[in-house]
Amino acid sequence: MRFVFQRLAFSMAVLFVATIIIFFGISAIGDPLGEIRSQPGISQEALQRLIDKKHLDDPLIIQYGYWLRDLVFNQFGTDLLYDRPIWPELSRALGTTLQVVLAAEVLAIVVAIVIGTLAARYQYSLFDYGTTLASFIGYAIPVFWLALILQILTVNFYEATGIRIFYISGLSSDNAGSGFAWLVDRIQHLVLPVLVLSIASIASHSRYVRASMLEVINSDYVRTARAKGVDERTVLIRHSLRNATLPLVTVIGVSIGHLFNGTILIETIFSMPGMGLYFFNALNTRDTYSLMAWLVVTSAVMLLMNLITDLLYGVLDPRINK
Amino acid sequence: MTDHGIAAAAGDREGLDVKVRSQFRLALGRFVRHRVAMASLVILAAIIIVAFSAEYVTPYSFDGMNLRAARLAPTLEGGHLFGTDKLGRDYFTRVLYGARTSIFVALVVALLSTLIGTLIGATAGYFGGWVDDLFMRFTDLVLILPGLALLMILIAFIGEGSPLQIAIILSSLMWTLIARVVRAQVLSMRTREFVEAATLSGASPWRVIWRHMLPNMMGPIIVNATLTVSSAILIESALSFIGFGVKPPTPALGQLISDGRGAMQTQWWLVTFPGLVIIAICLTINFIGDGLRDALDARQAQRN
Amino acid sequence: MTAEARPAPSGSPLLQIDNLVKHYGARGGARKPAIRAVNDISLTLRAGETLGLVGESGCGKSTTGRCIIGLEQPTGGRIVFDGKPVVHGKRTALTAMWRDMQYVFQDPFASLNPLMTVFAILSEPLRLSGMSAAEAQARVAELMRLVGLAPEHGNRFPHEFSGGQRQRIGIARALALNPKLLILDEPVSALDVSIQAQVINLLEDLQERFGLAYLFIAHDLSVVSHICDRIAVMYLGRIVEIGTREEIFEHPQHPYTQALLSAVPIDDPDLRGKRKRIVLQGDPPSPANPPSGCSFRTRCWKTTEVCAAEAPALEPKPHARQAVACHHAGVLTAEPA
Amino acid sequence: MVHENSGQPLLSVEGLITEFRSAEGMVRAVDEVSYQIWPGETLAVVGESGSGKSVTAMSVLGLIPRPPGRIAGGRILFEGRDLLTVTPGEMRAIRGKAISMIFQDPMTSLNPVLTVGFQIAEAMLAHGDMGRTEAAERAVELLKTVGVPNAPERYHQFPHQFSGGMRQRALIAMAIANRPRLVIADEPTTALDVTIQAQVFEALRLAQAETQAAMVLITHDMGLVAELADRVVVMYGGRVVETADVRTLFHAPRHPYTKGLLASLPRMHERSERLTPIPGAPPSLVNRPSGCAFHPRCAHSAGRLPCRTDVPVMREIEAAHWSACHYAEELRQSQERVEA
Repeated sequence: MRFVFQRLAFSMAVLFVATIIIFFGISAIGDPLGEIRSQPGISQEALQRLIDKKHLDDPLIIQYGYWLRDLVFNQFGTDLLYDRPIWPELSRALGTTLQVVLAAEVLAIVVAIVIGTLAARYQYSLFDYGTTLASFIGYAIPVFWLALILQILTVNFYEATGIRIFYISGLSSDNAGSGFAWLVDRIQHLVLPVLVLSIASIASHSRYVRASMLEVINSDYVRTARAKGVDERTVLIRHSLRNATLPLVTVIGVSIGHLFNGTILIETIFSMPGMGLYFFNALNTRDTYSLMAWLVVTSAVMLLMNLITDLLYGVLDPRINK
Repeated sequence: MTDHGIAAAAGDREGLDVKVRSQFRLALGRFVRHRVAMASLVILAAIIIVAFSAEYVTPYSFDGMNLRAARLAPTLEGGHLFGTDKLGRDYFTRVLYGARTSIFVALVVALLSTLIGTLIGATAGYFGGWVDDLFMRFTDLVLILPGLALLMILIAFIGEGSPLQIAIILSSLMWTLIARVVRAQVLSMRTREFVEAATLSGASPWRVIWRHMLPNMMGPIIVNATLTVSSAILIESALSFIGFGVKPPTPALGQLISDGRGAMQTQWWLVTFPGLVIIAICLTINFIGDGLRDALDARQAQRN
Repeated sequence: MTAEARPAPSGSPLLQIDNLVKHYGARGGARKPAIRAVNDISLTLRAGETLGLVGESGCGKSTTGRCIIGLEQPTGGRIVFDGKPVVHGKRTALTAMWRDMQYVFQDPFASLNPLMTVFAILSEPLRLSGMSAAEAQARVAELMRLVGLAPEHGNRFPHEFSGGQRQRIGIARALALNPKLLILDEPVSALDVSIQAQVINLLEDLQERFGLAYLFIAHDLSVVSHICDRIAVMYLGRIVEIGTREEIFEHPQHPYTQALLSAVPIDDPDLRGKRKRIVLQGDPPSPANPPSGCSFRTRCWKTTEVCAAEAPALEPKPHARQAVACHHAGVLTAEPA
Repeated sequence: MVHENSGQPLLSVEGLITEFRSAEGMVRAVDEVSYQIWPGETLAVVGESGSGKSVTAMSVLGLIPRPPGRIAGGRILFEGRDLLTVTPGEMRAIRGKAISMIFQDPMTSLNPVLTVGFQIAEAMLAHGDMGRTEAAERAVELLKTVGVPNAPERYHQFPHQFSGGMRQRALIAMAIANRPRLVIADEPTTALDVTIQAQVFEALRLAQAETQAAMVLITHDMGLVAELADRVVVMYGGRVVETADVRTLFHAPRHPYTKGLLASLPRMHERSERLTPIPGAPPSLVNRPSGCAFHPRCAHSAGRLPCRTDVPVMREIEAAHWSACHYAEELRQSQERVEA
C-alpha cells in the first residue's frame, strides 16, 4: 500500500509540473484572446470583462495561481470565451470516451489472447501466418482512413438494402427508447468506433501474446509439466495461458494512452461528444482554460489506469510481494 | 614453450574450415534470405523513386485544374489512374506529391529522433545522474499526456508549417522511443564483461560508448528507426487529416483524405487511394523492420 | 612443476587489503536492508603468489575481486597495490593501476566484443597506453603466440573461436601491458571439462615465466587445490579460514571448510562410502539479513551460545598454523550430528 | 558388478538417431546411440556439452521439440515396448508414471504461478489414480521424504519462496510421486552450490531407495559418477564411445577420450603436478570430424588412416566392457604402465 501511495504522490508531482509547463507554454506562445479579437463586432467592454474575469493583465504566475484555485475549488472554473462552467461538459465527455476506450481495450485483449494463443500453439500454421499478416496490416492502417471506409460501406449497405446495422455518427438516436432497446441502440452506435479504435491494439496485443506464449510453451516448466504426463489441453490452459497473458497487463496502461490519442480522430469522424472532440474544439478556439482542464483530466485518467494495471499485476502474479 | 606449440597446432586444426566472416556480412546474408522483407524493400524503393520523380512520371501538375475532366472515376486507359477530383486535377499526381511529403517528413523524423534519442539515451544510461532523471521525467510526461494531443497543441500554437517544420515538431516527441531503447541497452551493456574489459584496458567512457556499446546496439537502433518511419507517416497523415499538418497548398496524404471526405459517398477513390498508399508504405517498412530484426538478432549471431 | 619450484615470495606484499567492506543498496531511507556482500575482509598477496578465494555463489568472492580492481566502489576499507593506495572513483589513477593489475572474466563468450577482431581486441590496451601501431602489431603477435594461438588468426572475430580459445584471448588481453597481478574470476568454470586443464596449464606456465601474482576466484575446490599456494575460504561476505593449500586441504579447522571439502564428490569409485560426508542442513542465509554472531552458526553442528552472541575473529589458533574464524575450531573428529 | 545384467533390460535404446534442423542444414545430435539399463541400477551417461547425452534422454520421453527436432531412426524399448511407435496418449500415460525426469535447472523448471504442492500433486492427478485430497496428502509426504522442512506449510508456497536446493528437492519429489520404474536425472546438481549438491544427492539417494527405481544419471561430473553410478556410458560427439561398470571404467578405461578425460581432471588431495589436458576442443555438431569424431584430439590416432576414415563400432573388449576405438587393445598396455 505504501508503494501505491508513493507512486500516486510521485505521479501527482509529475502532473503538477506538467500543468505549469503547459500553462506557461500555451500562454507564452499565443494570445489567448486572439480568436475573439478576430471576431467582428466584439465590443471593447466585453473584451475587458473577459480580461478582468481571467486576470489576463496580471503576470502569468498569478494567472496560474488563479487557475489552480479554480481547479481545486471550482471544478476547473469556467471557459474563456463563453464563461460556461467547464466540468459538467467535460465530465459528460469523459463518460462517453471511457465507454469507447474501455470497450476497445477489452475487445482488443480478448481477441488478442485468442489469436495470440492459437497462433503460438499452431506456430507456422496457416492460421499463424494469416494472423501475422493481418496484424502487420493492422499496424499499417491509418485509423481515420479505416473509419471513413467503414462509414462508406455502412451507408452503401444501408442504401442498398434499407437495413441499418450500425450508425455512423453520434452516441444515441433521438428516439432511442429505454431499457433493452436503448442498449441495442447504444451498441449500434458504438460498434464502428470501438472496432476501428481497437484494430491497432488487437494487432499489437496479439503479437505480444503470441511472443510470450511461444516463450512459455518452450519454457522449462512447461517441459516439466509434459514430463509428468499432463495432457496437452491442461498444459496449454493451466500451465501456459496465465503465464503468457500476465505480461500483457503491464502494457495495458500505455495501450489506453494510445487509444486516447485515437479518440481525437475517431470522435471527430463519428461525431461523438467525447474527450477527443472536446479537445479538438478547445484547441480550435484556442480556449486555454478548456484545454488545461482537458489535459489535467486526461492525465489523471492515464495515471489512474497505470496504477490500476500495476496493482492488477501485483494481484495476478504471486512473485510480487504484497 | 613446447606445449604451447601443441595447443596452437590443435587450435589450427579446429579452425581450418572456418571462413572469416564479419557479423555484418552474416546479418546481411540473413536479411537477403528473408523473402518478404526483400520484396518489401523492392516495393518501397519503387514507391519512393516514383514519388520523388513525380515530375517525370506524370504529365499533370499537382494543381493543374481541368473542370471539364472533373470527378472522373479511375480508369486504366483514360490517363487518370486514380481518377480526378472536383476541380479536375489528376488524383494520381496529387497522391504522388502527397506521398513525397509524407515520406520526406517521416525520413527526417526518423533521422532526427534517432540522433537525438541515441545521444540522450546513451548519456542518460551511461552517466545516470540528473541527465537520466530529466530524461525519465520527460518520458513520464509524454506517456501520461497523449502524444498526439501534445503535437496538436504545439502545431496549433506555433502554427502550421513547412514539411521540415512539421518533421522537427514530430521529432520533438518521437525521439523518446529510441532514447528508451538505447538507454535500456546501455544500462544492460554497462555490466557486460566485454565493456568492463574495455574500461580496464584504459578506454575512456566516450570510447566505451562509441567503440564498444553503440556498434553492439545498432540492431535495435536500426529496427526502431525503421519503425519510427512508419509511425511518423501515420502520425503525420493523422495530423494533416485533422488540419494540423503541413500547410496547404503543400500536398499531404492525410489532407487529401480529409478533402475527399465530403464527397466520399459518390467519389470513393478520393478517400481510398491515399489511404492505400499510406498502408503500402507502412506495411513494407514494417516488413523490412521485421526482416532487420531477424537478421540483426544478437542471439542468432552469437555461438556457432 | 611444484609449488616449491616457484619464485620464493618475499618482501612487502604486492597487494594488501585491509577491512574491505562492500554493501549494496545501503543508501539512507531505503526500506530494503543493505546487502552486505563483503564484510570486513583483509588479505595480502605477495608477488608471484597464487591466492585462491573460494566459496559458494553469493559469498562475495567475485565482489571482492571487482572491488580490488575498481569495477565496484568499496563501501569501506583500504587497498594498497604495489606500494600505492588504490583511489577508487579517479579514472586516471585507476587507468595507471590497470597497467599492473588486470582481470580475466568468467564467461569467454561475453568478455570479448563480438564486433571486434582479435587483433583489435588485443591492440586496444596497447594503443591506449600510447604504443605505436607497428609496435602494437608485433606485440599482438607475440601475445597470441604466448597463449597458444596462431598470430595469423588475428583478423578473425571471437565467434570463430571455441570457448577455450576465447579464454586464451581474454588472458592475452589481460597480459598485454605486462601486469604484475591478474585477478582470475572463475576463469575455467564456463569451459568444457576437457578444456579446463589446457587453460590451467597455460596459467601456470605464464606465472612461471613472468612471475605473475594471481588472485584466483573459484568455487571448484579441485581446481583451486591444484593451482593455489594459499587459499581463503569465504562464507557470507567474510573469510572464515585462510592458510596454505596443505593447511586448508589436509587439516581444515573451520566447520564450513570441512563441510565444503567433504561435499566435493571424489572421482574414485573405490572410496565410495568410505569417506566421512558432512551434509549441511538448510541454505546459506541471505546477505541482506545475516545472523548475529558467527554467520555460519545457522548451519553448523558445533553451534553453542557463544556463536550467536559473538562474531569469531579470524585469528591463528594454538593447534593450527592457519587463521580460522571459529569459536570451536579444530580438526574434524566426531561424525557431525 | 552390482547387477547381474541378465534377463530383460528395463530400457534399451537401440541405434537412436536424433536430428535438428539448423541454419546449416540437418544436424545429428544423437548418432546411432545404444545403451541398456536394467531394473534398479544406476547408469551414468557422461559427456561434455554437445555430446548428445541430454538429447538422448529427451528422446526417450518424447520431449524433443518438433520441429526443429526429429527422431530419424532406431528403437527405444521400454519393458519390451517401442516408445517411438506408441500413440501420444500412451506416451503421456508413461511419462511421469513409469518413467519420470528431473531436469537441470531448478530455478526455471517449476511453474512460477502455481504452488509447489499443487505441482507435485498434479503428477499424481494427471494419471488419475487418486483424488485431490489424497494426492495433496501424498505430496506433503513426498516433500518430507526428500527432506523439505515444514512440508505442510511449504506445500502452499510458490516456487519463488523456495531456494534452488529446495526447488530441486521438490522436483525430485515430483519425479518419484508415482513410484516410477525409471528416473532420468539430467544434470540434477550442476546448477547448485557444492554444499547444496550434497543435500540433493542425499535426497536423490533417499528417493531411489524409497522407489527402487532404476536411474539414468546424466552428468559431466566424474566425481558424481564415481559416487553414484553402477555402470557408465561415455558419450562423445553424439555417439557412445565406451561402456563399462564404474570401477573398470575408472581404473582401466579402454577409450582414449575416457582416459584423457580422467587424466585431465585436477584432483583435490593430490600433490599438484602438471595436468595432462586433451588438446583441441569438442567437435561442433555442424562440423563433426570424419571417421572417429575424437581423432583430431587423440594421441593414439596420430597419422593412422582408419581413425580418419572409418567410424569405429562398439566392440566388447572384455566381459561387459565395450569400447568404440579401433585400437582399444593398445590402451590396456599403457594403462598398466601408468599403474606400475
